[in-house]
Amino acid sequence: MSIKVRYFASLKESLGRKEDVKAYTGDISIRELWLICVPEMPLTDNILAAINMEYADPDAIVNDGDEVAFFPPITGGRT
Amino acid sequence: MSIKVRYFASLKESLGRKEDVKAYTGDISIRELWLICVPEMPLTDNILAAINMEYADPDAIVNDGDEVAFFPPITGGRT
Amino acid sequence: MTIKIVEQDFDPWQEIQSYQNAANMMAGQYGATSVFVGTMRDFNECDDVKGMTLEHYPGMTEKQLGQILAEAQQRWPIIETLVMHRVGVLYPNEPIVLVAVWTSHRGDAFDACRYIMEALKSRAPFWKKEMLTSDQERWVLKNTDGYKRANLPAE
Amino acid sequence: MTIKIVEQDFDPWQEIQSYQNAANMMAGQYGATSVFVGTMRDFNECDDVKGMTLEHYPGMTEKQLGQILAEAQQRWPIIETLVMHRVGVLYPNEPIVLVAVWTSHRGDAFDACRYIMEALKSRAPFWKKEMLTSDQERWVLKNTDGYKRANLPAE
Repeated sequence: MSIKVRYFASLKESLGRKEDVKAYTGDISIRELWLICVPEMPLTDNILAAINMEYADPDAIVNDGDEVAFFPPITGGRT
Repeated sequence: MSIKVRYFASLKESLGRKEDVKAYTGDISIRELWLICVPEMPLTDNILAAINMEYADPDAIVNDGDEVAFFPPITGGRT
Repeated sequence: MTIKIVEQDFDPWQEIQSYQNAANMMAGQYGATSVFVGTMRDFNECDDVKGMTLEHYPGMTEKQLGQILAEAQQRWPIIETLVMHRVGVLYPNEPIVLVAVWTSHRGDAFDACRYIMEALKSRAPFWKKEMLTSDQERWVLKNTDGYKRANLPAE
Repeated sequence: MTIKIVEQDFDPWQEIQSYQNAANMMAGQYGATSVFVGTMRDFNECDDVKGMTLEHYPGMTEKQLGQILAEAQQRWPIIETLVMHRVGVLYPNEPIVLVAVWTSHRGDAFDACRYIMEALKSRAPFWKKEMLTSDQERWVLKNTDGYKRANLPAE
């Protein structure tokens, strides 16, 4: 199967794409998935991650069929 | 001149009147004014006083022309 | 900064809408609005309440509320404030009090709105008399502390 | 308990009015309503802002907001909650976010409304991009702490 990786906001703009789909080749961490998808950029503290729409640590494990998202700090609400 | 004394809410109902007007015969305290106006009832902590629409202690001095008010604890707003 | 003592039922949301659309609001300047509305419930202290009379001390009410709003404006950078309070005969589900505060930042709006509401309850001369469904009448004896969590069925 | 993500400008006061008039509100049961509305200002960090694009993560937004409201309902005796948040292109003076909480007692309403608002800002996946009057665009980098008093002109 596969893992869907989504990018949002300024990260999406920097990368020039909104998603990647990676073939599942065994459990990997968020950090490892980032390395595969975005090798040109380090995974800094300024990039948040979610697995299946729940916030996840870089060490969290991604399973087959999961939706992973990477995005910058959120800025909703007002003032 | 004179001092106007006003009563509100349950106190007004207990007394059966909404105001008294007393001839001014020199400075007196709120406590003394109460004694003159409502000799039948003690001035308990449950009765608040105001002079010219500002909260006042029982020892505050009432001057000629002042409007004094006595009333029970306030219950405005909601919940 | 506006204080209204009203004798008729009012729609708090419409009042805020009108007030906000008024010219003095400086469109584009405020970023945060905090509102509190207190509404009459149909029960209190376990008895059914079918109506309420709100008495006040005309003149002193406005004076005390004016002082409260002036204090709030000194403590927080407030752009606008609207305070409304009903008097007269009220029925369940009718609004009793409205406090609305417009500021630039949300912390100030929340803090100032709550401050005004608590100060109103402790200093503005209003008195409530409840009419029960049994047709008995009774004066409400005291207010609660709005910073403590309410665990009692009492007001 | 309702969460709405909306792409068009909305009138927060009319939304509250409609929601409150809806049957599920249990007229006569609630005594306190606390509301926060965040509105777009026409300046931020000293630059003039003429518009803003709000991006979000559809699905995760609703999931996170749902969890926040569930937490609030566990902590406070909440009767009803309405949360609305704009996405898409916004202009100054348009509302961005609305949080409304109906409870029996005012302390609960204030506390729950503020909790939801702060949790929303720290957990709901929204991102703002400002369009300046100079036609430059920039992403807003981070949110402020709503419990601290704001002394800076920055957001």
